[in-house]
Amino acid sequence: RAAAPAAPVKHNEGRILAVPAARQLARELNVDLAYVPGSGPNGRIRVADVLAFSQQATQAPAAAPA
Amino acid sequence: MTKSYDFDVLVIGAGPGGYHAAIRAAQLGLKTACVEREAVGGVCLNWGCIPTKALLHAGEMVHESKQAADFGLTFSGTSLNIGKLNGWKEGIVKKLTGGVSGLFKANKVTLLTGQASFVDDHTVKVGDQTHTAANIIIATGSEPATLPGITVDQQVIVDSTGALNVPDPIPGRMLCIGGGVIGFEFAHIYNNLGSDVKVIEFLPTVIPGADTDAVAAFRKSMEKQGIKVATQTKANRAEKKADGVHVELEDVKTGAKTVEVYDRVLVAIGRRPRTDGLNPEKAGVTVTDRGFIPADRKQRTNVPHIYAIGDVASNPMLAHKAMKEGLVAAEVIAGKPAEQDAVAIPGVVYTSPELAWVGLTEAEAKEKGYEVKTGNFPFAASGRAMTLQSTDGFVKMIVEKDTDLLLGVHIVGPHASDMLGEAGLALEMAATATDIALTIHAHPTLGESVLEAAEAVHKQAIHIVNR
Amino acid sequence: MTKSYDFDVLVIGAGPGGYHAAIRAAQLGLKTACVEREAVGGVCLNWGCIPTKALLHAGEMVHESKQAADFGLTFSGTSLNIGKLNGWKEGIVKKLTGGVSGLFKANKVTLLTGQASFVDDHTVKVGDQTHTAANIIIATGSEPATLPGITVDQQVIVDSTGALNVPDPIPGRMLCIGGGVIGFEFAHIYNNLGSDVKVIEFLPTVIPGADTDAVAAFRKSMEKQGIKVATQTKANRAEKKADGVHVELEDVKTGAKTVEVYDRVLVAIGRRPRTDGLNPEKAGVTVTDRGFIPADRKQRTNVPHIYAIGDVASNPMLAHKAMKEGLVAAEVIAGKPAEQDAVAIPGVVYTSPELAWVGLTEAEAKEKGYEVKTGNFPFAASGRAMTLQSTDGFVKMIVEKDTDLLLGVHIVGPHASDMLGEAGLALEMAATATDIALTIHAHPTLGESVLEAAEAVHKQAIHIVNR
Ligand SMILES: Cc1cc2nc3c(=O)[nH]c(=O)nc-3n(C[C@H](O)[C@H](O)[C@H](O)COP(=O)(O)OP(=O)(O)OC[C@H]3O[C@@H](n4cnc5c(N)ncnc54)[C@H](O)[C@@H]3O)c2cc1C
Ligand SMILES: Cc1cc2nc3c(=O)[nH]c(=O)nc-3n(C[C@H](O)[C@H](O)[C@H](O)COP(=O)(O)OP(=O)(O)OC[C@H]3O[C@@H](n4cnc5c(N)ncnc54)[C@H](O)[C@@H]3O)c2cc1C
Repeated sequence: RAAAPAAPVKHNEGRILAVPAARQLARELNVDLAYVPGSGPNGRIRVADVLAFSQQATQAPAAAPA
Repeated sequence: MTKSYDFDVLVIGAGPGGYHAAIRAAQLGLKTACVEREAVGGVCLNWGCIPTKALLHAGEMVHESKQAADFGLTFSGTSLNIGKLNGWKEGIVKKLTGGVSGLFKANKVTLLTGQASFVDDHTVKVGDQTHTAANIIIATGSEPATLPGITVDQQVIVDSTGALNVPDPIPGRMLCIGGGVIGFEFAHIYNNLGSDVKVIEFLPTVIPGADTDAVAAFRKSMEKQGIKVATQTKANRAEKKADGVHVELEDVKTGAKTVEVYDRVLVAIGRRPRTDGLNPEKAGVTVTDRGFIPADRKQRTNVPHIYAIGDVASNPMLAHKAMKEGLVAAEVIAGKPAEQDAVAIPGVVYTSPELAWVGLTEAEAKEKGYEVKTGNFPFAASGRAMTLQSTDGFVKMIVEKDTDLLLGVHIVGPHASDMLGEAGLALEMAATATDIALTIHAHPTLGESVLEAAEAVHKQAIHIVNR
Repeated sequence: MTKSYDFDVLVIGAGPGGYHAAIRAAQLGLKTACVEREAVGGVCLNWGCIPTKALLHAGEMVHESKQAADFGLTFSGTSLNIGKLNGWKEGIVKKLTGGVSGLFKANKVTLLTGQASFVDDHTVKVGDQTHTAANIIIATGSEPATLPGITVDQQVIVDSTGALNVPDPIPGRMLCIGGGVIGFEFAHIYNNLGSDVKVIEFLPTVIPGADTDAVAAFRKSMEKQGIKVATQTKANRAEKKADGVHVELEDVKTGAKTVEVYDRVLVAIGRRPRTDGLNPEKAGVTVTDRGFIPADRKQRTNVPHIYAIGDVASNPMLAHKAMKEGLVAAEVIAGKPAEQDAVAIPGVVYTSPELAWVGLTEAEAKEKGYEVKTGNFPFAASGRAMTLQSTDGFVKMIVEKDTDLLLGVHIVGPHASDMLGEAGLALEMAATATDIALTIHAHPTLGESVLEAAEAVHKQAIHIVNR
């Protein structure tokens, strides 16, 4: 069996800084913002960050050897 | 198999919460009805936000017509036709409530007229008809709280609804019981229209919940304009006599009692959620001791297909909160990823100067454990404010010390409510004081004072000496 | 070894660009001087932004005092003391320019009075004294452009400076040559004060550069208020005669000429950079054919320790651009990472309704290759605008189709300039229409119309029918 995928990294604790559209998109894509690295100042999360995170998350299993 | 209902969504109450919910639900393709027993538009359009702002504008114009003497414009033979004033105000209300009815039609929302009461968790009775719905949104709003010992007759002892009807002649002596937003808006209206106005407040501060510095500047400006203010004072009793209403006032600290005589008394001590005749228990919906129907961030009550929004759901009892929650409920029902996740809900007192704020007060921020920096910029240093003859007040910005993240903005000044747009967006976008300071603000605008307050946080405001 | 200079920074010109540069340089610990030959505050405080806004407010009050009849407030007699009006306006200017002088002192900026001219790239002569500086900031501003065939006498044929002095009596017939921001602000002032005003513009549109839809609504509102507007029209000649100034107007399309007679003529056809007596060539500083001193994003001219900011550096000739560039130049000199990297520079016409915008117009966005969506929300549907008796205009939002990113906001309406705060921050923060739509905006405010325009982009505005 392949090695278990690396445990997700929690990037944000407490107050999560995300713009309104990113918060909405995260709910739509079922993404937990606590795990999304924000590219803005203070780790602010933008729409693109949520998209990138969710793409990575869906690609990760496929990339892992069977 | 899914059961079939008359409607996908049935909204109870056509106030701002309810009509926003109904219109958004319809926009999203849901078959929607909205029940209203009194007047489309609810408290906000009929007896709240809108008619008060109309009267505030009128009062403000009386004031500005006097102030115009400063630049050489004087008027003689001033006359105010009270009938016309009330009519103008009602005309605006009619235009807006008619607008909402029109929007219901255009969006194909079925308006059901009458008192709604639950039969079961999918069935609501309106008059002698019953209607079923897959989802129900409770948006029944709130009503004025009453004061034992003081009976509202809507003539000389009024609540906010009665106070909207400006009497002819304007009352000579007026007492506002309650120094909150509503109390002060009416105090300001009647003061400008010529009444001798006093505001009493039970708590040690007026506009409880607003930032202490902002409230101090606000109170000072109100007093400068002639409104008397007494805090830690309560009204025990009011008795109508030939020479006016005799009100027994009590100093809460000393217990000392005095009787004062007024021509009109306004009771504006708060509002309470309204569920009379609704029978929510028939649907199994929880109601708290204080009468609220609690809801989660998706506006769901304890019964998952029944939602509660607006004043009936929770404080603060504000129209824009009701609107937001209405949209959230409708979108959740339509399967959208909506949530009431607002970072902050703005508050405004529409006097002149206005008091407006969004986000944490300095005290709240400290209570929550933030280390804060603040920046203040007075309108006395604003060129635009000078040209508008309105230099009382300031912008106060509260920022987290290490991160520079904006926590709250508190404004006393001209058009303060207009400046909340930027402040509110800044909070939602997790902006820093630096973001605001680096953004070009048009000159000469009042908004520059927001920029200067942000600069003041860093001790780099230009138009004041930073200390 | 570094050479030693009298000052770390010497700023030439104490207009908004120059005084911002000087104060920020001093705040950052640099030994700073500022040279001014005429009046601290420059065009903006003395003959531009501020006095116009004072007169606009006064004119607006005349207008509002008439409009007050709608709600029953009437006056039998109105009188305007022109001397007092001019005095009030000058009082505000004095307070502000005195304020800047005070800020110079408090921040330890040395004010040098007189004409500055370069001796070499580190030496400037002021009167008969020379001063050396490690860095020099050129902030000499701009002056009114002149029109061949029309000689300004500042009495009956005036430029913007002469127009600030309101004559007694108010001119009966007035012509504004130039339908830009300045032309319309004066047209609006004099129209409200009682003149019969016509604006002519050479180009096919007034307020060139602003969004076409916004300009159309703006022009319509101005015409409704009685201002006559003629585009594609130029003034060839003006001759003073006993019965007034005879102006030859030419229809640019047909070449047809007519002569019209006016009591006062304003020439407001634009402004040009000002470097008279400065001798920049002695410092090796490049000046363009059109008289600008070009600068890079760090405000550096071709000579790296000499900076140019404000009107003398580039268009748009606006005070807030000058201020920003002043701060950038000072910070760059102090070794800070500053840059003039503004996403957008707002523009405002302070008439009533105001026309205000920030970011790309629809045409500009398309030219740049963006696929756009737009959203419009009319103030006729805004409760707050109704209570302010000002429902002309709308908010128009321009958004990139795929990304929902905000590209521009164009507002015609009451307090439009106040709403730029949110729009400008949104652009700088790279906000989307969704970000704005999800942000709670206080009710009832004008700012809600910005939210509704954002919702309209998605065909989900509440208070209009979305098509
Ligand atoms: C004087 C005054 C000024 C105010 N000014 C402002 C302001 O400037 N800004 C602001 O944000 N807020 C203001 N408010 C508060 C604002 O009016 C409320 O927050 C807002 O109206 C709440 O909206 P809602 O939709 O929750 O309820 P409501 O507006 O109270 O509407 C509820 C509706 O439901 C109907 N209803 C109730 N029960 C039933 C039933 N069983 N069957 C059928 N219909 C029913 C009622 O008739 C009513 O029309 C003001 C309030 C007052 C009194
Ligand atoms: C009627 C009018 C209304 C306007 N309204 C607005 C508005 O509402 N908003 C807005 O943003 N802009 C407005 N403007 C434009 C605004 O005034 C200018 O953009 C702004 O003043 C430019 O600032 P500045 O610092 O570059 O130059 P200026 O303000 O022109 O200042 C330059 C200063 O340098 C001095 N100077 C020049 N040469 C020398 C020298 N050789 N030695 C010493 N001193 C020298 C001058 O005396 C002057 O004080 C308006 C302009 C006018 C005319």
